[in-house]
Amino acid sequence: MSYTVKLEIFEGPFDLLLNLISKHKLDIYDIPIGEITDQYLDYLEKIDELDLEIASEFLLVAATLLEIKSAGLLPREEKLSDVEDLSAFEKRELLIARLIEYKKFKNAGQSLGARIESHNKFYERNAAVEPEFQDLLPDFLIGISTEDLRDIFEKIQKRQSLRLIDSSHIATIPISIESKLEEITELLRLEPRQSFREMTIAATGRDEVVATFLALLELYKKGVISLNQATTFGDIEIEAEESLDLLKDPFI
Amino acid sequence: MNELLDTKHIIESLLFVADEPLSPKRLSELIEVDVATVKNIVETLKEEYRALDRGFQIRQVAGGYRFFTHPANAEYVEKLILAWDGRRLTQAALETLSIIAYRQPITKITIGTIRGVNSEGVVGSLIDKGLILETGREKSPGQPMIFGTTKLFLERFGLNSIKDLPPLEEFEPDDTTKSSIEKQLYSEEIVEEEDKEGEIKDDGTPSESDG
Amino acid sequence: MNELLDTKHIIESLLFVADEPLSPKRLSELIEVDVATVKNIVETLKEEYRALDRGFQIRQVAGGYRFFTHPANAEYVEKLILAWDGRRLTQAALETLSIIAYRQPITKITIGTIRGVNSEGVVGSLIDKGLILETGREKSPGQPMIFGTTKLFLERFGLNSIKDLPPLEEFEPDDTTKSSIEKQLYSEEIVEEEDKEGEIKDDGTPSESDG
Repeated sequence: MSYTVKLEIFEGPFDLLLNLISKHKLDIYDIPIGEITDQYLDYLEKIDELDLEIASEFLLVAATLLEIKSAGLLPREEKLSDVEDLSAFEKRELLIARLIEYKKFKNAGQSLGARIESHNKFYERNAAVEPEFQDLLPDFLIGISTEDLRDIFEKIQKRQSLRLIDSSHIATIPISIESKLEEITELLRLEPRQSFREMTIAATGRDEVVATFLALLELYKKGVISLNQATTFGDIEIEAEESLDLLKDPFI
Repeated sequence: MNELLDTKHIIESLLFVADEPLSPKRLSELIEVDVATVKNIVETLKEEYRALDRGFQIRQVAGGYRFFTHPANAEYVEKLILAWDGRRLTQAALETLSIIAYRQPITKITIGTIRGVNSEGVVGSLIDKGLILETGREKSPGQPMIFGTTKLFLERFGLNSIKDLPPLEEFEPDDTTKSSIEKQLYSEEIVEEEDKEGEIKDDGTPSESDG
Repeated sequence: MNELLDTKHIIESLLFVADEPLSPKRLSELIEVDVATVKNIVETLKEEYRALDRGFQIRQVAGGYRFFTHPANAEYVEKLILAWDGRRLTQAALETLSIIAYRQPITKITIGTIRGVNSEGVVGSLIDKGLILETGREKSPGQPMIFGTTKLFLERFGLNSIKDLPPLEEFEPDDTTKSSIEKQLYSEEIVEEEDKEGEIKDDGTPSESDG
């Protein structure tokens, strides 16, 4: 499998700051969003097939950049606390200390990554119990009704669903992803094959396109649609799986 | 000769992790050697385990070769299995079964994605219990196997068809979830509105904020 | 002597059939021999597999012994079984995981403060992957949930216990990085200084041009 996820995907402000500091040697008060975007598009182009996870992280990065640029450097929660009383100099000192602390964990994360990489080659034996011993296993169907099965399934869905794409950095999408999800689910029931361009042709603006995209990612994650993109930056084909029908307006 | 040794090494690994019996043909496809060689190698392995008196053996069953524990130790194996964490097993099995019931036909990979853990072993044991079966292959790269529930599953739950499963209820997120969604989506508006509220408050007018 | 051989035989069977790491203590209870003997026998088994170049090995993870396939054959094993989806951990996930591993028990807010970003999503996906779990609530206002790593985390990362992680101090950024961080955050001053340097250059002083 050629998953070359060797990209330096960063997610948050500290990571971003460090990256800018180490790679671009830029004044962080003057982040060139265009340049960073170009760089990311380059990365994306190098990937054989568009990896949705990377694409969505890219959205986060782009949004984060805008946020930093507009909102200043310190994380929002801090503004409410005593940080406000600090002088500009002290704020910087604090920021430096936190960046160094963060860098330590980032390094540790890389070492964890290397560790799992080397451990990945070991596969544990995970086979089912031999037929002779099957009867010893507890009969998990005792006392289980179809309603129980449904409840279990709904619980798993719920567990999954609040991994809704973390949109904390795309603070003001006036269109809610939930309503988009509903709308798309309905559309796909009427017409199970659609293209992303068709779907967004009437979009009122970029934010609606983004919301549509995020909603599709969510449906994809739930396994109720399949996505296919023949060429990089080509149109995305969306196809509803049969399981879509089993979802009864699941997002309201 | 060295190559044969390598092949033996690989076949041993494959049989060792496999969830279901592997046919000589399947093994030959996986490692690209001919079926006769595969058969020879497996015989060699069988003989080695016998000679060295290992605690496991390879036997040929319907469908191919499979590893088994040595029958002499059955008593201890039973003791171990009886002490397994029943809740863990039950939960994994029920989760997997409910996903297959509501999402069939479905691949192992999708089951794994939905559950968030590798579900290989559980799928195998549901097959052994006759509750699910392989229903075909997906028309996608790699053509992964797809699974669905069996007639036995319907009988066991007294269903005429899979359509008789209770419909999924409307997804109603709990309060934490809701407020987290709202926060994520409307954080900035809320801040603005709070400011407004502050002004209105002086008049004693209660303000209703709509998102 | 014969008895020892039998015990070895049984331990091999038990490790073979187990679906989780078995601790020396657990094994000793199951077969009623002392822990030291268990440990010796497992070492013997490990050595035998190594000497005979078997396609599997025993490794000690999460406080117990478990069978794994030989890493040399990973490529073939992957053709057969589904890889655990957690093998694809993003940088963000690894970094969050390391914060939790070293600082557990820890709240989401603390994680977010260290990372400088809301980490709700990453924490959720690590829970889904079974690598971390809610271990309780902090005794502070609001009683936020606290998180720690799971046994699966140890298994997946091949650690016997959390103490096996290298000390965090090892990851202290080097001086170059530190000074680069400081320099950049004082960039305005630096710019001024560079201007001065530019003037000095006329005197024949070599100047390092801006990066």
